[in-house]
Amino acid sequence: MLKLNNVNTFYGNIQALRNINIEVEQGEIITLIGANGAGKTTTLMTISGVVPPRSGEVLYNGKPIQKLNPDKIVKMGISQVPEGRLIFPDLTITENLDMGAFLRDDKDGVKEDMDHVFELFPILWERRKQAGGNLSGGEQQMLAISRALMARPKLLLLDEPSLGLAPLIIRQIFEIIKKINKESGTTVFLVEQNANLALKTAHRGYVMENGEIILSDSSENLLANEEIKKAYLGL
Amino acid sequence: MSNERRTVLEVKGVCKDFGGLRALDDVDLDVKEGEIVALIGPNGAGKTTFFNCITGIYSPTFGDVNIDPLGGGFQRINGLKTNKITELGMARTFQNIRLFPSMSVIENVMIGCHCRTKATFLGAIFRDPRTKREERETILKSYELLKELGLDQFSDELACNLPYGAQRRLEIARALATDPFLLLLDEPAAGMNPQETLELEDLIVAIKEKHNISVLLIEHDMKMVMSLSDRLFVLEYGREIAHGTPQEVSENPAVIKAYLGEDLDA
Amino acid sequence: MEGLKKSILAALWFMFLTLPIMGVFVNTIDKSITWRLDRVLYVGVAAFFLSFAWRYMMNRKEVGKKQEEESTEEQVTAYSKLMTNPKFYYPLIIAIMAFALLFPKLFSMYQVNIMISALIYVVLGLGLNIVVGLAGLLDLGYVAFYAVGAYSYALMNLYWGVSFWIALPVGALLGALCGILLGFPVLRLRGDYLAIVTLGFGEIIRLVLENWGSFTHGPSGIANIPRPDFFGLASGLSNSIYFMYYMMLVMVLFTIFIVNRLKNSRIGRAWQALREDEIACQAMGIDKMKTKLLAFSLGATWAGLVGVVFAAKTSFVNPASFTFLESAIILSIVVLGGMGSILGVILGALVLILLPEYLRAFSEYRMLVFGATMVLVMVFRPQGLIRDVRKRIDISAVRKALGGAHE
Amino acid sequence: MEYFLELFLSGLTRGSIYALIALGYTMVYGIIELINFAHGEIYMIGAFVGLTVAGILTSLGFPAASIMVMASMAAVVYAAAYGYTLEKIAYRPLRGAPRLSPLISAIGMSIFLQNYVMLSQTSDFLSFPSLTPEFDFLENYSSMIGSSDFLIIVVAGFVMVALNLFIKFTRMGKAMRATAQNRKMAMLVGINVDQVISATFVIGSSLAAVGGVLIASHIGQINFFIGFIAGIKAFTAAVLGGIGSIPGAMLGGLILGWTESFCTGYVSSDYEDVFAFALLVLILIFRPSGLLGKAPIQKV
Amino acid sequence: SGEKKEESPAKKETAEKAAPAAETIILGVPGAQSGDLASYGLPTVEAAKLVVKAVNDAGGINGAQVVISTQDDQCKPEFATNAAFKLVSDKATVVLGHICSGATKAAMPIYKESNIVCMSPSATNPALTQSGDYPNFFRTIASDDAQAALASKFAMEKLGLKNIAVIHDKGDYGKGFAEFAKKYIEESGSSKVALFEGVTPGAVDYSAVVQKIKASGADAVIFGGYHPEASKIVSQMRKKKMTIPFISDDGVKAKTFIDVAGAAAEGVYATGPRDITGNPMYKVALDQYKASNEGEPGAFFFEAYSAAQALLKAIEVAGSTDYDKIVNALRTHEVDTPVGKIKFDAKGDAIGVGFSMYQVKNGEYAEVK
Ligand SMILES: Nc1ncnc2c1ncn2[C@@H]1O[C@H](COP(=O)(O)OP(=O)(O)OP(=O)(O)O)[C@@H](O)[C@H]1O
Ligand SMILES: Nc1ncnc2c1ncn2[C@@H]1O[C@H](COP(=O)(O)OP(=O)(O)OP(=O)(O)O)[C@@H](O)[C@H]1O
Ligand SMILES: [Mg+2]
Ligand SMILES: [Mg+2]
Repeated sequence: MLKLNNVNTFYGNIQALRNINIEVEQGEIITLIGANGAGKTTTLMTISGVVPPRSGEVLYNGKPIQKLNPDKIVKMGISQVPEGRLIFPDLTITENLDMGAFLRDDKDGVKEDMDHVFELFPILWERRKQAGGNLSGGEQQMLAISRALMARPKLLLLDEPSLGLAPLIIRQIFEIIKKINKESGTTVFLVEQNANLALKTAHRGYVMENGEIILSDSSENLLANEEIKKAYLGL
Repeated sequence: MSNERRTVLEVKGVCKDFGGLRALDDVDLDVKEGEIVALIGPNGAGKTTFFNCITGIYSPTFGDVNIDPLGGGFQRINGLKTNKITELGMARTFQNIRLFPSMSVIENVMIGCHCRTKATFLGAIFRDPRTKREERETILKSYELLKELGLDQFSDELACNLPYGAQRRLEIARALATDPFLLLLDEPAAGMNPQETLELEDLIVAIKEKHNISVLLIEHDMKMVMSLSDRLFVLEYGREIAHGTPQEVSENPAVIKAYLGEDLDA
Repeated sequence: MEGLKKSILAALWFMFLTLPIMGVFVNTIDKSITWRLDRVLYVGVAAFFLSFAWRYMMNRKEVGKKQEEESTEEQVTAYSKLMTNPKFYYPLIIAIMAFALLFPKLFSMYQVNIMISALIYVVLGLGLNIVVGLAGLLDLGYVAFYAVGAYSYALMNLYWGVSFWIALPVGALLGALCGILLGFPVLRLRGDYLAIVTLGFGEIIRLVLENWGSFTHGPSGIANIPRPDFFGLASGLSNSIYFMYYMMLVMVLFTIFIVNRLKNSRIGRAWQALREDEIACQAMGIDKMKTKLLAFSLGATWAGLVGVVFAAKTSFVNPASFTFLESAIILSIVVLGGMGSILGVILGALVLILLPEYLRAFSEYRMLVFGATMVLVMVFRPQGLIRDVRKRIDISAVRKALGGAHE
Repeated sequence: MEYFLELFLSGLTRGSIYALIALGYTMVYGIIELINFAHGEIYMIGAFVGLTVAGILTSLGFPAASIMVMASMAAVVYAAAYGYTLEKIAYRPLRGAPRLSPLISAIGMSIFLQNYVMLSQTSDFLSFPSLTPEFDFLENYSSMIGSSDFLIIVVAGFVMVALNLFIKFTRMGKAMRATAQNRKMAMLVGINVDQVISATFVIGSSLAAVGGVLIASHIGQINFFIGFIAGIKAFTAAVLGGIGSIPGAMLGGLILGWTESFCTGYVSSDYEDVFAFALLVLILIFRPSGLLGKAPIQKV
Repeated sequence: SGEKKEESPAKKETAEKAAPAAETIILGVPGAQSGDLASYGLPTVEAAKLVVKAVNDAGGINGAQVVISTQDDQCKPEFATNAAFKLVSDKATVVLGHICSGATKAAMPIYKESNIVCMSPSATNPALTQSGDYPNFFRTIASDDAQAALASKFAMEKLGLKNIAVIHDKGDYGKGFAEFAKKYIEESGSSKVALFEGVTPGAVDYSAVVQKIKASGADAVIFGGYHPEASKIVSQMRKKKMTIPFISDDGVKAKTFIDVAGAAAEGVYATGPRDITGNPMYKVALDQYKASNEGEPGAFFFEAYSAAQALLKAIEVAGSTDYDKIVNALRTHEVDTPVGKIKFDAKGDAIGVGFSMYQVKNGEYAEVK
């Protein structure tokens, strides 16, 4: 479904991604783990077209999308929960969610999805008229995830969704990820610091270091890998 | 275990309203000399708001915030300006990192020294020996702090170019530069992987010992909280639902229900 | 081919745009219509060729950006080496100084005269640079303080015969005072709200000068303001012009010295930090109001100071010299030169003040070219002509110095 | 009382004009945080295009009312085209540049456009035909309100309401609000940010052109410099009402208009601008984000 | 360094202009040529060009060709001094300008030091000639006080008005005129000033001030300022059915005023130079203008035309470019110009230039006898 071929991305002269090759199959959950500054966020931004690659290809369903504008890419069904949440601060929760469904025309469907999201995160329902900017860190994170779901994406990119969330909620979120993957067949590309949980959720994983993919394997194998255990799992 | 220790921060009955929303409701909390106290609770419980209230970014609707940095009796600090409170010895880090992005790493720390130095603009212009010495001492002190937090190799880098984890540590270094008696850390381990979190734990303990300060900590990483803190306070919907030692709190059914969930290996 | 198509489109587009403005001239009184389609055609041709140049420059800028970033390290070090190594910068400074000193000997009085103007604006630019470049406070009414200085000399001289040398410090002081008076209420405002309030303040000062005729002589202004005298050295027009030139040169050096020291000091750091994040700054124990007020009033002091010089130089003041456009030009000096950079501001002042003078050759097209230049410089050098380079902190040197002092 | 009413109405006219121009400032500022100093010049160009078209149509013998409509339409089209081009040439290349660089570019553009019109047309004032039809029902009130005042007030009110609805309820309006708040996230929910910014300039410029034609027809003359003063006042109005807020621009414009008119009426027109700016300072001291503006939310 | 590079083109330019100075006569034309007041300065440039062309076509002055050096000052004092220094450096022989009184005052000391004669077509501030500070200053337009005296006397004596509103545009020129008018009215004892106010030039609407005039019960308006404001005020007065007389100054006595104000202009009084349309030179100047331009000449065109003629004639008569000789020629020798046969008094005001009162009738200014 998604394929990165020898992607190189730069910030000015700093090369953030080096010859990245990643493949995501339809219906999969894959995870990308790596230390701070490894280039995980950059990978997602490259896929979304916000930071286009200098060379290499990004194929989505076989079509190259690396030269398209972000809005075109979103239209093709790729949504992202960005790092830092990027809530629209002056809009209320409801309006923020509505923005998530910007490209959708089916009013009823949107309404339905919004109800669904409020069910998932009742605190958002309680705060629904509050400006997004005033929410607590965790509430914002829930809002960001919900907003991405509002687009009914075919491919969901999640950048550290557990950041700043209470333990209870983290587990809940990973349940939700599994659920939407199973029920609506949404493909999920998960970037996570909490490698333990991420690998338990995902089918396959990639490990990134200094802008390069150094390892890719099934989740079970990665979890069992001694190196990984030492470097990322804190065991 | 620490009953004889002196209380340095004492918060009594603090409330904070945002329009109709009561974000903090009658919260009591105290920190003793040399202690690490953690504040936990579900998202939106009011932890950050609590920090904001005691550091002067918000002023509490009701309640008292008292401090006693030197053992000379309590001083009420409600409604003081943030910079005044920092001068009195409370320093904090931010949940959403707020460094000075286009200043170098060492300059960030030097800003922290600002309130402990005196040079006026006349001094800056004439560069009298005292100003010169003060400036040099500031640089040296900042550099030492960077070293302590393992940031010395970045000292000339712009703060915005630092990896996330390093930025979090830089915030701590900057806060330490204000010579606080109490350090307030808002989710210092957010965005770090388990390995990095472990290293951070050691760092916090080392800092506490070296600078002889107390620490008040907000964190969602239970492993870290449990192993690091002497005491815990738990908030939910702005109310305090429990406090005590890690052991006590982690067995408290209300806390498990509201916050931890059934098993603890998250 | 692609380019050709784009250029043709650009040409057509600009012909369309200019058609009703350049191509037709209607007179609704005698109902006559004059068509000047030839001019539109010229526009089309010009747009066609210029669009190639534009694209070429844009590409170069893109590539340049990449290259620049790649070479920043070297450039910065080369530049900072130049600026920190006495071997390099002493000869350079000596050369510039020698040129500056000999300037009146080499050029006509007109050149000296506009150079005085330019130097006045260098000081104004550096003063505003404290406010905008260092402390990040957008001040669109800076000219108000300039007016305060100019009128304080003009009026004191008119009513009490006060001499230039007394007026100079008094003007500076009055500038500072106004800075503080205005700063107190308005510095709480953020960003662009501050900008509009200062703009309003600038207008208020001008309007008061204009309307309070009984005291300020209103729009007809105050004439015959004496030029500075210096033990009889500066009598006569040419002597006094030369004298003012050297005086301004000294003043520029003095300003550079002070701004440079402030910039690399505890205060300068606090200003920069305040510019980047106010909340974090306060949490670090910096008193926001006090720090901002200091920057604001220091900037005002300089404006007041050169205001006095301005009054002496033109020997005439009226409110027309202190319009918003003046503030805008001073701000442009700071931004176009390169915010925060002292060298940049100097260059900016020289360019923006001397340019219109040298563009006199274009006569009525002068301001047209001037406006276009401003846009083009910003488009192709958004950081300004010279980018601010911060001084690196050399720890080992500090350690050595401190060690020496302690032992 | 009648005097008061007269001053009130004259302030209303003035205020409506300010409000019309202020909308462009407010919209552009809201979306790219730029004080678009060249906006006043767009208004001026709108008026000039209106004059040209009106002149041509008059000589062709069209009736006055249809001239008004067509001249306005032409002015709108051209102002929109100029606004679009302006953004593309002078501001778009400066995305991501330091905050003040586009401001200087705007000042440069303002100087350029003024001189462009001055050189192409004339530095002198040109007579602008009165295109407003005489409304019969105003006959009895002619000492208080003229037809053109009435037209200005009505059009301004209508535009304001329409724009408000547009921003609130259309897809483009939604996109504008999102882009204003967080450009990167706007991209990530599928908004074409470039298009939205262009649209903002186009709409703001069109409104300015409507203002330009109405005012020119009201006061009967134009020259290349009219944009400057009106621009500064309109900008003040936008800030007064809370920059970024559309009802704010309206309110700010009206308050400014009334202040000036009552100051003239009851104090002295010598100091009308002093009053206007002093009021601005005062209001901002007590409401630092303007009357209807909201302080940006900064969660610590 | 960067500075040096910028010097060179200008230096070259200076050199080009300075070199032939021996044989050519340089007529400096400084004034507002850009900015908001350009419309008052550009017609002067046009006039100078026409006069110079005529002179050069006729073989120059004593064989020497005349060249023009225009210098923009935007009516700002600091630019005016720059322009003055530029002209002095370029060795201008005589100067036609500046346009605004303020700019003129700033620039005069520089010309004075360099012994250059200046003649302004438009700077009407009384102090310029009456203070004695500017011996090298001449003008082809009468000063504000003369105009104001005429306007106020006319209003009080001819029209018998008792209650006069005096309005001005806060500018150098307009306010000066208005203040004199106020003074004369108050001194008269018979009439009084109902209202004395300044309006903001360029404002979008003047209805408030019009209402105030109405409320003041004035039976006439004397306005000091230029035509754009005047036409706006008078149109709004007429729209509000106020028919009281409107009396203004030379800044309003322009064709543009009638064009712009249209029907509302009918009946407006304005002082202006004594009727010059009958002068033969007037016709010549106008024809020359129309031959190369669209429309009507702008503000101060004829004064500027006259000044250019007077200056060049004085050089011709003096037979040299010597300061004293030129001044002497100006004072003693009469010149035939569009504004009449003029020479200059000791203070620098033109003798023979005076004001008459005009009224708009059928879309034309006609002298009120
Ligand atoms: N806007 C930028 N400009 C310059 N360099 C950048 C920029 N954003 C990121 N980088 C650099 O690119 C590299 C990769 O960053 P990225 O944000 O992709 O890492 P990450 O793996 O997401 O890390 P984290 O776990 O901290 O989120 C880092 O070295 C970072 O410093
Ligand atoms: N300025 C404000 N205006 C309105 N509501 C606010 C404001 N600041 C915080 N709140 C609300 O108060 C509640 C407490 O927020 P706070 O940031 O203190 O939570 P927290 O405990 O730090 O949560 P997290 O762990 O997610 O960071 C939240 O529901 C939030 O929406
Ligand atoms: Mg990341
Ligand atoms: Mg929080």
